[in-house]
Amino acid sequence: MLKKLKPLSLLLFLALPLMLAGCSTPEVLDPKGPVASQQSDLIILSIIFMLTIVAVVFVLLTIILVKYRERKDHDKYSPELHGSMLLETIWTIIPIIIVVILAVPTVRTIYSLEEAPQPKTAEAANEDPLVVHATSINWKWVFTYPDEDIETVNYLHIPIHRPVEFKLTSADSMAALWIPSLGGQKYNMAGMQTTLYLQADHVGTYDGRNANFTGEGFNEQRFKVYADEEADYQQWVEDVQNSAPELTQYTYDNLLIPGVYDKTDDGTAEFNGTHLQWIDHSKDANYTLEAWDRLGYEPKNPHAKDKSQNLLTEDEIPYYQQDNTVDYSDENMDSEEHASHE
Amino acid sequence: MDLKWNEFIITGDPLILGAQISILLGGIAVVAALTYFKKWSWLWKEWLTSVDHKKLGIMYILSALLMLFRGGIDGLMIRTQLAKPGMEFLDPQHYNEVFSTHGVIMILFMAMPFLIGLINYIVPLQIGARDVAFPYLNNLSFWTFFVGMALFNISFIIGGSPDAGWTGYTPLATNEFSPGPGQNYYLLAIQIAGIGTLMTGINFFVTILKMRTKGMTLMKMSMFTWTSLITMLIIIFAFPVLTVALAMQTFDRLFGSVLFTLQGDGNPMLWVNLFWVWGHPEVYIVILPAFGIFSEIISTFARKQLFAYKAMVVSIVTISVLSFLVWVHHFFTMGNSAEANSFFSITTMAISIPTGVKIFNWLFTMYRGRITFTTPMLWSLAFIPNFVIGGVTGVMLAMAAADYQYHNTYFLVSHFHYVLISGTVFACFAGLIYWYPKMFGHKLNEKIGKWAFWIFVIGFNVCFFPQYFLGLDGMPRRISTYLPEDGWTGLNMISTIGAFMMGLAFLIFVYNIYYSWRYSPREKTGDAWGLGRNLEWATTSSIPPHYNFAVLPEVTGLDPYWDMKEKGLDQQKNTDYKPIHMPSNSSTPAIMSALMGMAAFGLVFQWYWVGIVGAVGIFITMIVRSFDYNDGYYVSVEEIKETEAKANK
Amino acid sequence: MSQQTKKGHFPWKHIIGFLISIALTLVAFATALWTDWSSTTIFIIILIFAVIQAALQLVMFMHMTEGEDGGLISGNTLFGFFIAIVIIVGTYWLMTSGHMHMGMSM
Amino acid sequence: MAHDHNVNPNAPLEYQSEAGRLNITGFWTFLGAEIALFSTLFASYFALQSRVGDGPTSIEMFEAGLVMIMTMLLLTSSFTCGLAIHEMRANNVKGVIAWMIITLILGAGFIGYELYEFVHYVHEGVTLGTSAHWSMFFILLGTHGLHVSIGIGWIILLLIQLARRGLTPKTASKVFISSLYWHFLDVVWIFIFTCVYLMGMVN
Repeated sequence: MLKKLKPLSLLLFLALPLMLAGCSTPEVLDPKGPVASQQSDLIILSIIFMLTIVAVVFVLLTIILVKYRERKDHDKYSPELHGSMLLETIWTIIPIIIVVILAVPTVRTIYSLEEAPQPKTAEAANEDPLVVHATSINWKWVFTYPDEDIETVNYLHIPIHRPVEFKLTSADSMAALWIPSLGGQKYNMAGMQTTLYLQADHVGTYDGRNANFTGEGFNEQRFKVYADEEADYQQWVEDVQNSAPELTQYTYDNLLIPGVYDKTDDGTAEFNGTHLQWIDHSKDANYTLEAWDRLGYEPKNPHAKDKSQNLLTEDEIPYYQQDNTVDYSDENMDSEEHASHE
Repeated sequence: MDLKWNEFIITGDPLILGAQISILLGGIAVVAALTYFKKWSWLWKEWLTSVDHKKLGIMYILSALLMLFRGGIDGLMIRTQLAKPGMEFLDPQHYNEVFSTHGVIMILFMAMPFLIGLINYIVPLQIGARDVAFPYLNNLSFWTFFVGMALFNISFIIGGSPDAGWTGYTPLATNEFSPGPGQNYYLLAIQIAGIGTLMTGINFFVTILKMRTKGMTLMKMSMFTWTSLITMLIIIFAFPVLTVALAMQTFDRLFGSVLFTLQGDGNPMLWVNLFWVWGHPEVYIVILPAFGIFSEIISTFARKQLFAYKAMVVSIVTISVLSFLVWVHHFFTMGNSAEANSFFSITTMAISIPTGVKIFNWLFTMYRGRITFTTPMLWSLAFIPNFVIGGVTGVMLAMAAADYQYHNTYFLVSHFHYVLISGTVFACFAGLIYWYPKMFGHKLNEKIGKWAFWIFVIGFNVCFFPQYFLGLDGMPRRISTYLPEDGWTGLNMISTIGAFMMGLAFLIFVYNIYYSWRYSPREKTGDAWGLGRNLEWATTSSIPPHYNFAVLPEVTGLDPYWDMKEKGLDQQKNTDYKPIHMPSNSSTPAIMSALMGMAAFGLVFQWYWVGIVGAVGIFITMIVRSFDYNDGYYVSVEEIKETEAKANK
Repeated sequence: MSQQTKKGHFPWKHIIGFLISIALTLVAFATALWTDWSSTTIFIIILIFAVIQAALQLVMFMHMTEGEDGGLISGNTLFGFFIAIVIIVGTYWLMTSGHMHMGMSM
Repeated sequence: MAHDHNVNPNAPLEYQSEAGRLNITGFWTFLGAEIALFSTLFASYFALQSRVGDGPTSIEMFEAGLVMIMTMLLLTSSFTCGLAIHEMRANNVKGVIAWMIITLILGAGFIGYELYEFVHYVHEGVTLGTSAHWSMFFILLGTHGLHVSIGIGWIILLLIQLARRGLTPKTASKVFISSLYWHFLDVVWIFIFTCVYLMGMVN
């Protein structure tokens, strides 16, 4: 029996490097920016400690199983041995020490992730983070550049070496914005806003996705992140400002209807103007359901035989003929905004 | 909900159609067999209305095995769908339903009843009691669990299964984003089963504290009894949280409240919070009894007393308190304040300290022992390295800043399968094999058992080890398919192969049950392994009589039965019999639970009148019960003599 | 029926408990509605009154500490209060701190 | 399960039989679970307290007089329930029944006022769906009210049994347990009174 047990533990040990060799470096351990680096450093530190613990237990287990298996002469058998203050203390103290060693950098990193990454050069220090509102909608991503007054669907461009301050929210289900190469995720929640700082230090195209389950189209709720040199980024912004169509409230409200974005071939789009002129989902969670009502969308039982929807066109809805702009800079937006809906 | 009649039964999916046909045929076969062999009355009188903790334990375990099969099929369907990029085996909606039911079933309708079944059977024996404190309640607990389970399981053929994940996060689970009856099934089925679990918690908590035989102080209880006691304590304080949370979501979905909704300024995150206030202690509810089982088996087959018994007790008590203080690690990424994340990071890591102590104590239990590699021992030994892998990745996940990269990924999926399978599932197998002769009077075949063991353990590692790397490579959990350029194909294929190995091992295990029933030699004594240490082995016959002990044993130290054997005391020589008082069977729990199931089924489809009729029925059965002054009956000395004489043959 | 009866024993304990309860209720009421202290001060004071009153009920009316299981029952109830504090304080802390509340309309 | 050899004739009636003692300890354990249950409701109430949406706030709705009456009714019922147990220990069945009936009347009065309060709110336009705050208010208060109503029904059943069978270890332990339940609901009410009403009326 023992002969079979040893290969098992060996197998586990061998599996690790084999796996690592078998595929390229996993995305999370191949950071492309300071946030992801901090996290990857922490992960590697913990892996070292954890592998040590695993090794100790595996070796001990193997030795004990070999030495104290049932034999003809059980001269090593001492049933009276059942406790040792010294050993107890050792294996209580050592884990405490390990936990402390891991807790210190963890807490430090938790706090540091709450702030934009430190700039590396003096000139970069003068730059504010680029603010991007990332709104999750079943099942697409809308990225809003408030200062540039543009909006994109399912992709975004960011300049390298400049922190990006993502303002995360959701129009409906809870999602999580995750760009593994640039750093960990945070939740997008309707009626709330979370902040996530990320930064790219290398030009490249990175995969971003929703990591939190949101239903049927969850799988396709992904996007590309294009990290450009500053000049290229500015060029892209200008191109969008010059060529993209104006975002209308009707167009935006249609985005709120659950579905994968398929109006264009590659599933992406860009607009002039932002939806923030009508709605900030972090301040009014109900907006999506009101938009459904306006457009005539009704949620249907997934097992219904007839799942068709009768959506109204823009001309059929008087609401869109009026100006529904909301000024969110006003603290008393609540009353105003509700008035505008009625 | 305007459900059309043609949407009531799910049609149009070949997989579901196949399940419907096999359930129908299986049902007909069972009914026919019971009728043919005239077993209906036997089934009702001897089993379904029984208050005997041993019979209830077996019924729990049978249900759990059935659910292991169902949940396992779900798991294999998930793995089949993910084997290659772009698979079209399941559409996304179906996939979502399958992983949601897989989670709920495995945790709530497999792991919990399996462990509760073992606890039911073994704990009263280990404390030298004749039954639990509240036998009637015990039967009711079983039936509420069973009805909840049945209700949950019919969802996939009637109306549609829940599809918002086993966590049922709002707002996804609200009416607007999960229309249809699926989520209602989730809420009501778990609610009913949860009430049963709470009753079990109270019942065994009182049983262990109050029904111990003479001389068995708290510090002389077996480790399995200790872990059961602490588990029950956790159940008592954790399950009410689930009850409330489920009720709140039910109100949102059925009665128009706006607690977790987008409307009315609701806070969907409160559900997430409440779910995990229960959910984290729940993890310890399914892991602590497993620790107990491993402790029993390792100490038995190493022929040594558990190393550092006191430290083991202290560590489980510590775990029970800490288990209520760590729930936030399930949502570090919710944008909590840095203070909150730091606090819960540290408490979570702190749990690894008592757990580590336990691991080393198990290792040193075997130090200077005489280890025999029986199948239950193999499962217990395999637990140690695998659980350590699961445990250390748990510490990694506890580091909130790093968790932003692991959260919602296959790294997490792998972690919790490592902990729950190598902890709970291995323990269920180990415990079942170990105590099998106590339950059925014969052992399971060792050779077939070892085949099942090796295939399962290797398959388990092949299935889940690659998933750590998939997670680090950015594969989120719960996606129904992926693209070839994601680069996850190879590892996913390996993982799927492993899953099927586990499936095969399960079939071998079940075959072993049949094979051993036919061919294994019947046990003649109460101490089937010859190495028993605790009182469950001290019964005269292999399967204890319904009163367990003709004369209640007296205990002087740890491992009392080992002690008795060492000192040459023969428990069974004591023939100073007195009439034994036993509780009567009762049919009200089954009826009451059936009414609960009916009421809940009505509510699932929002047929409120069915709900009201069911509720009235429940109250009537409660009133009937209140006026029932049946005090049980006495087993006469003659009957005891007769039974004991038969056992000693 | 051979238990020791305490026939005619006047229920002092209950009456005292009842009077204290009434007094605490009234004082809490007055503190909340008729003082102009800061709301935090008021909350703390009336919460202390509530805890005292609850303890009074448990011990004087419910005889928590009597019987052979008095210790067990008291321990269990105290653990219950510990869990209650964890759930309430923890939930409130999480739901009102951090980024969570930034977008919350008040 | 009853071990009848384990009878202690010196203890109060409800503690005399093994079954009685087990039931009482079991019920206390259940009350531990109830503490967790109500604390979850309170936690949710606090978390949702400020989420009033378009609806009114607590301070606009609560009426101090009504709350005071309800509190006094329940406090007094807890006291009379205690007196019933006091009579039970003096082995006076009639006393038990009399005090319990008074308790039930006071409890029914409490429920009556609570229903009045709810109906009144609904008339004012505040319902379960008004806002998260009010949903939670109705669920918290409703859960407590449901408990009290169940308690009333339960105690009525016990009084019938008491009238039929007199005081035995079994009926005594049942009545004692129902009294624990009743007092416990009063304890919960103290916190509802303090945390929902009083705190809601400050500011």
